[in-house]
Amino acid sequence: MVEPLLSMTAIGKKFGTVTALQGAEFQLKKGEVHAILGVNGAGKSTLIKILSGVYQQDEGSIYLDGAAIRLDSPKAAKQQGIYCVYQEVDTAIVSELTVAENILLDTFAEKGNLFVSRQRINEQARSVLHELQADNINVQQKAARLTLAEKQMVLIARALVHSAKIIIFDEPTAPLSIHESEKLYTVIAKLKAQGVGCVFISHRLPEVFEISDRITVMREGTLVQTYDTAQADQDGVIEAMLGAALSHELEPRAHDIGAALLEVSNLSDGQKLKDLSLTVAAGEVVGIVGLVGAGKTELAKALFGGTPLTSGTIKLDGKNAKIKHPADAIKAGMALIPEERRKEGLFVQESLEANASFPNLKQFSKRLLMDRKAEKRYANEIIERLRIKTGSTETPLVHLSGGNQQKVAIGKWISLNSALYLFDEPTKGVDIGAKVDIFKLIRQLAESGKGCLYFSSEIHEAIGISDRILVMYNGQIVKELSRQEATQERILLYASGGKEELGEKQEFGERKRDSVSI
Amino acid sequence: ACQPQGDVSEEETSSDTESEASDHPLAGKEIALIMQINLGTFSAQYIAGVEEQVESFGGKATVFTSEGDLAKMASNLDAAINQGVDGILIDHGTKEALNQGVEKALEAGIPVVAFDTGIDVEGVVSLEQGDQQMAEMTLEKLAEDNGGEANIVKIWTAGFAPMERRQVAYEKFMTDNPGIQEVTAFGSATDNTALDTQSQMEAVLKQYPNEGEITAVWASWDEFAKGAVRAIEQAGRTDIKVYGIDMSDEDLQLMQKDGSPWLASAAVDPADIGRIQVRYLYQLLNGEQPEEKVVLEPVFIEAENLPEETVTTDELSEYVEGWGASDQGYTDDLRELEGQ
Amino acid sequence: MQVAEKKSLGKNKNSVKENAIQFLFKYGAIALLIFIIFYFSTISDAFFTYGNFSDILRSISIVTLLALGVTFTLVVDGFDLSVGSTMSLSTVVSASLMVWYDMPLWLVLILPLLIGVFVGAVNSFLIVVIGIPDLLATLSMMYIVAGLHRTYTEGYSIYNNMPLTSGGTAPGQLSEAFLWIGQGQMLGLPVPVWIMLVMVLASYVVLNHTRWGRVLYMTGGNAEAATLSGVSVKKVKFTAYVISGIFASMAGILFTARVGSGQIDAGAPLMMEAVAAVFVGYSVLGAGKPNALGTFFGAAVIGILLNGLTILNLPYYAFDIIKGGVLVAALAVTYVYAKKKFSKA
Amino acid sequence: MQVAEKKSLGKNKNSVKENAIQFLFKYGAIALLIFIIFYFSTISDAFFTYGNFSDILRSISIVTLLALGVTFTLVVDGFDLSVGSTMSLSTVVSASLMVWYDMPLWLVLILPLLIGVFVGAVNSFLIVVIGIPDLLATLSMMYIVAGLHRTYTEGYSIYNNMPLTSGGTAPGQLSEAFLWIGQGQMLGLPVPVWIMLVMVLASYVVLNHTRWGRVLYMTGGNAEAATLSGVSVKKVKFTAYVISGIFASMAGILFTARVGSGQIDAGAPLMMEAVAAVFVGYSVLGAGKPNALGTFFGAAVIGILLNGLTILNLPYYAFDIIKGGVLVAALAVTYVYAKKKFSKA
Ligand SMILES: Nc1ncnc2c1ncn2[C@@H]1O[C@H](COP(=O)(O)OP(=O)(O)OP(=O)(O)O)[C@@H](O)[C@H]1O
Ligand SMILES: Nc1ncnc2c1ncn2[C@@H]1O[C@H](COP(=O)(O)OP(=O)(O)OP(=O)(O)O)[C@@H](O)[C@H]1O
Ligand SMILES: [Mg+2]
Ligand SMILES: [Mg+2]
Repeated sequence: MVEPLLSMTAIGKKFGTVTALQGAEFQLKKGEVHAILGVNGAGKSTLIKILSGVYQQDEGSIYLDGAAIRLDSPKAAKQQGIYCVYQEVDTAIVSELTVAENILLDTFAEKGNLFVSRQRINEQARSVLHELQADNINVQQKAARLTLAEKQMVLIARALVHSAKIIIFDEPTAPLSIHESEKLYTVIAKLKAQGVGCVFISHRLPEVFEISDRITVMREGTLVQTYDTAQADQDGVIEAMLGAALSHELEPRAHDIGAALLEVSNLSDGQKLKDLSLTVAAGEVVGIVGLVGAGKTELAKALFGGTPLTSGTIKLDGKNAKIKHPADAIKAGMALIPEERRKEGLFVQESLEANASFPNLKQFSKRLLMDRKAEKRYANEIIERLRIKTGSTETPLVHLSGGNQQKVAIGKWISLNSALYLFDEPTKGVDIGAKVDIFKLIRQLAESGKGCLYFSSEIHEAIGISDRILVMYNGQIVKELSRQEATQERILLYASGGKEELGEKQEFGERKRDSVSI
Repeated sequence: ACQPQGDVSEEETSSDTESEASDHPLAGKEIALIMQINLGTFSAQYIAGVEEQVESFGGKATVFTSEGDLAKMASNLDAAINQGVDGILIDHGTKEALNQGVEKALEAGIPVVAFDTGIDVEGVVSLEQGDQQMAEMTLEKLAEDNGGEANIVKIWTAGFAPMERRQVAYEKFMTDNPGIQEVTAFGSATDNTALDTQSQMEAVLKQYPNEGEITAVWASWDEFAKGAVRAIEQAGRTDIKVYGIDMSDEDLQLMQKDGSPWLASAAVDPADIGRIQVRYLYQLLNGEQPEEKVVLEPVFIEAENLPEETVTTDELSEYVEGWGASDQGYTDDLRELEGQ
Repeated sequence: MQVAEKKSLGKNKNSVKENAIQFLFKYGAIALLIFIIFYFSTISDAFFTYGNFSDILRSISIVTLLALGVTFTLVVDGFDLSVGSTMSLSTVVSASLMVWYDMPLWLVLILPLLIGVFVGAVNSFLIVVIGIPDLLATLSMMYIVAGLHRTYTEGYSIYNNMPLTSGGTAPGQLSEAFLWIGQGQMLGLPVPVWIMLVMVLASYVVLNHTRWGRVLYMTGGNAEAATLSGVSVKKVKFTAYVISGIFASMAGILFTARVGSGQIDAGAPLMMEAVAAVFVGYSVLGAGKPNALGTFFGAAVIGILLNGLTILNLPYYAFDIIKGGVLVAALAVTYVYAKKKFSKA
Repeated sequence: MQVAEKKSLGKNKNSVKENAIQFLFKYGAIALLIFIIFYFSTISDAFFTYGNFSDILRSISIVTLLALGVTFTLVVDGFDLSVGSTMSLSTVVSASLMVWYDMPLWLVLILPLLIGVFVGAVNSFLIVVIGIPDLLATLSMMYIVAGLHRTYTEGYSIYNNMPLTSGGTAPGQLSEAFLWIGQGQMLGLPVPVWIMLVMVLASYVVLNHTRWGRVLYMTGGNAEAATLSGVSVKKVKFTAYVISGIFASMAGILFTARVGSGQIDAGAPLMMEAVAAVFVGYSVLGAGKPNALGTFFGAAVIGILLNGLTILNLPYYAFDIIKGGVLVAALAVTYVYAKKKFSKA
């Protein structure tokens, strides 16, 4: 057997109390494209961050060309010839610098010529972008002005500047259209021919099967299995990724659906959202599904008054609702559990009590003075009801695990007894157990006659929880499917622009985003 | 704190060692000096004068400065009283801010001597420089040098009692001497008075670029004079002369420079002010009843009387009569105490 | 408040060290204060007396009012550098209303407060509507207001029956009733001390025990989350800056009454001191954030320290070193603790 | 520089308005400057002369050096409030080395610079190692260094042959060669102007045309991305604060040479002015970020404005209003533009 180019063995990594990796294994051969698959939070990014020197493993070793190496900084990894295109686009882009500067960012940190010639870096940047067939990007503009896809191309270009031994791509295609993705595939093929080892992470199975030589599946921080792509079958891989089948865990709905609660017609925000109409009835869970960047979050925020609308009407309980600010939405009986809970939903430095009472402070104060006892009582109530794991109601939320934080983000709205709940990716970064709790809670709310809108890119989860599914694509609702009609394949089809029946929609191809989170 | 040891002769230092063991009733007094502003060399020399005299009386002086903040000054006065000091010296400040504290001090039996303060509480000895006299001296010299005809720039600011006394003399002088014209007037006491005056003076010079448009500058305070002198020197204008009030050691160096535009100043030696103020305080401590209003005799200093080699204010008495040699405020008891 | 802490998880090997830091953070500032008081008491009999403490309190009353304003802006994650200038403006305006225009007392008290409201409103306009970062906006306002107050008085300080530039003397005087605010005594304590205590208490109650206070803190903690919870962040910021302006004006009025004249530039040197007081206050009782009691406490620590140091006969020019040192120590404790807390998450 | 701009996408209905803002942002500051110069020239013949401009340049040279230091810290997303104190310290140290200790010129120039390095190092220790936010750390250092410099001189300013507290007079004098630095002329321009121009140019080249400059901007723009690219953010911040300390020291030396004595507290009033210059400089040529040329330009605008206003015989007390007004205008343009840009992205 040939000595692998890279070999990672028994890698373990903990963040505080969270175990991200435990006994993870990974091997990479020269000139091979090796894909890593796994559900959100499986530990893929953590593994490759260890490989690129961002984190240091707690246990395990890394061998490059047979020799054990220690990667204690991104710089060290680069010196070994390991380059990485990171998943979080915005952590790696310096928006105040130009595109050319961003592409050559790594070279500035290295030793070398003191003076930087603007002309030369522009030249260099242009030639790399040319390799990526992305000549349309002006290298002299500031990176802040790029679209997400263009930023991603810049980051890919950054990795190509150097003669690397290993290049890691962490979900590079998530923000790219098919067309752009294909350009990337050619580049990867070229790299492969040059003997570079490529690590490729993606949630889009077809492309993984198309370009990879081997596939490693990870689950809960460990290696499940490594397949030769040629021999692997898609179903088997999916099964390995998901572990227990999730979609069967929820009982079918047993209660009746009431009258229309929310009626939205012809809503646009002048940017992403175009002419959306939808209804939600009391007791109904409506799933809104679309790929990353389809505009789900924008829709949720727009309904909730977070971003201004340019046209359209929102009716609640048959009455026209004027929603200019989230305060209006709350008054009208809405609640939003936002996507980025730490940034938008919670006050992580504050106690559970303070978080839980916040949307409804009037209920927890006598005249003006806060009623601490009432707050505590309520905090304990939601701890019990949502099975939140915490030491005390006064613990700042930073000490809670992600799933429990998410439960607080939901629980804080319960005291308001809102009529309509908007859940934006409520299961993101949440472990399986908590996920089931959250689903049950949504069901409970529906049973008690509340309307729920469930925004998600996790298609199978949406199928599981929703009574009806609306598929979003590029800021529009392109298809409505009943629970019976909804299958993963059909939704995916519409969500990615609906190739067959709706071929004419192809003209939107440029801004299309086709990744699927599983 | 890092100053080097100067080349001091032996006899001079020996005086403080003597006073330590003294058991004179006036020895070992704690004296508080409450200052409003502590700016420039003038203040530093004044403090040095106070400290020197207090030490020679065998006491200890504590300086409270207030960064120009009257409220802080009033608090400092309170703090000094609370600390039970034996005597209080006040430098500048306003009567509105300080009267209350001074009354409290007198109630507590602590004598108070004020300098340029305007406190009107019975029992307090108030020192002031002969402000009107200083203004007159310099203005008259200005008129004399220019034969009664001159275009002058006045640098002055309101809000300080001594400044306002100088202004009174200025106004009287201007009406008496119609040949003297005020071209322009400016002035502001800032955190960095000398430098700010310098830039403003530079602009004024721009405005009046021709010889004869400005004959002289009358600066009502030495911090102003410093700025004006530097501006004139920098602009290379030899036609403009400066007449100032107050004189610190630093000013003296400026005045002695070759071709310095600064011709004359009227002043009381800042160290002398400190010393005299202390003496009156000790008179009070000694149970004597000195007059309540003391006017310090100003000295007139002309550049032409200064020697070639640079001298400091310490040596100035050799060249300028009355400088640094004031024995105002001495009594026999005090001389005796000093001799201990 | 945020004093309740989760029991240490016991998993940490260096939990002793951790506990020590915890303790230092919560009680360090108080222990420091007690130590300072004790130390100065042994040095001088004059220090630990009722009179001296009431004087210390009076001496910090103006800074404390300013600092309370800064506290409010820091609570909403802002920063008001213009408080010093606003105080200066209010000082000269209140004096001039009496000296120049002979106005009745109630107007003399109300008008400067309205000016404070106005400055706060302009600040929040620049910050909220134009989008200039707090620090830069209030820095600009610091200049503008300072210039305005000097222009208003043409560079003069204002005192009883002052000569006017237009000739003649000013008609009015600072009234006795007005001076009582700054110089009077009530129930054994100086009036400024009462005013300060009432304001500290009011701020404490508002910030820690009312709905409003909750909204202010939450907005400061995470403006985006507050918005999505139905808070109008703009209004909240507006309120905080207006409160800050009002406190600065109160400090100005108090200053005039205390010194009996309208001094120019009275507030400028106090601004940094107020900021320092607020930051020292962060670490009181482990709050780790701006809080009214901490601010009062911070001002008191600095006041006591300066009082004690003069007693010690330390040269005046060394005071700033000590002030800076206390500030660094308080900040270091706060932020070392914050790092610990964060890395535990 | 960042002048290259993508063609407007043309999709915007209000692109005229947008273009106007774009234009205002890029050339507004320059247009303003030209307008000011033109206006003053019509008012006074003395204004638009070689002599006056060389004087203006000289008068801004010290502030510009300070401001360049602040620029470097702002580039790495920090903020140095201690530059004023550091300058004061360097002022008195350089004077004292000559006056008290009669040291040779090279030591007189080197030692203050080392002090600047040291202050910068302490600043970055507090910020990088202890984790105190930049503003608060440098605020504390501002106090400490100010106290140190006063303690060092015991409150005296330092001048030729000054009497010493220990008796006797100081042995030394400021040497002619030293004074030449602040007062001399060279090739038709004052020496301080040459120093300033060289430093501005050097800073410009370093920041805009070298690898280091990219690393500095990169760190300030996105510290995480810089780390991922192999930059040691701690070292970079350290460097920036040390550079800031060095510039502050240079300003101090220049100040001593300019006024011919070591004035106490010389730097305090200049700090805010330096900060103002940097912020005005943000908007020059549409940089939208701290930059060396902009800083110079900002100092020049303020200097020209003040010069012109004095010539206009406007009262000095109104200057601050104008300074604040210019600052607000520059900031408003920058941030309104930033908002536009952001909402487009
Ligand atoms: N810096 C961190 N601090 C704490 N926990 C972290 C950190 N980074 C990752 N984790 C946790 O480690 C686990 C693995 O995360 P990782 O980002 O590796 O997942 P992933 O497989 O890349 O998921 P995705 O498909 O969403 O990108 C998750 O539970 C995550 O919450
Ligand atoms: N990971 C990302 N980083 C930066 N910008 C993003 C990212 N994902 C989406 N966007 C931006 O947000 C816009 C709309 O995305 P939005 O969040 O509304 O979509 P979504 O359907 O909710 O996607 P998601 O699955 O991420 O929640 C996109 O056009 C894109 O510019
Ligand atoms: Mg990942
Ligand atoms: Mg989303």
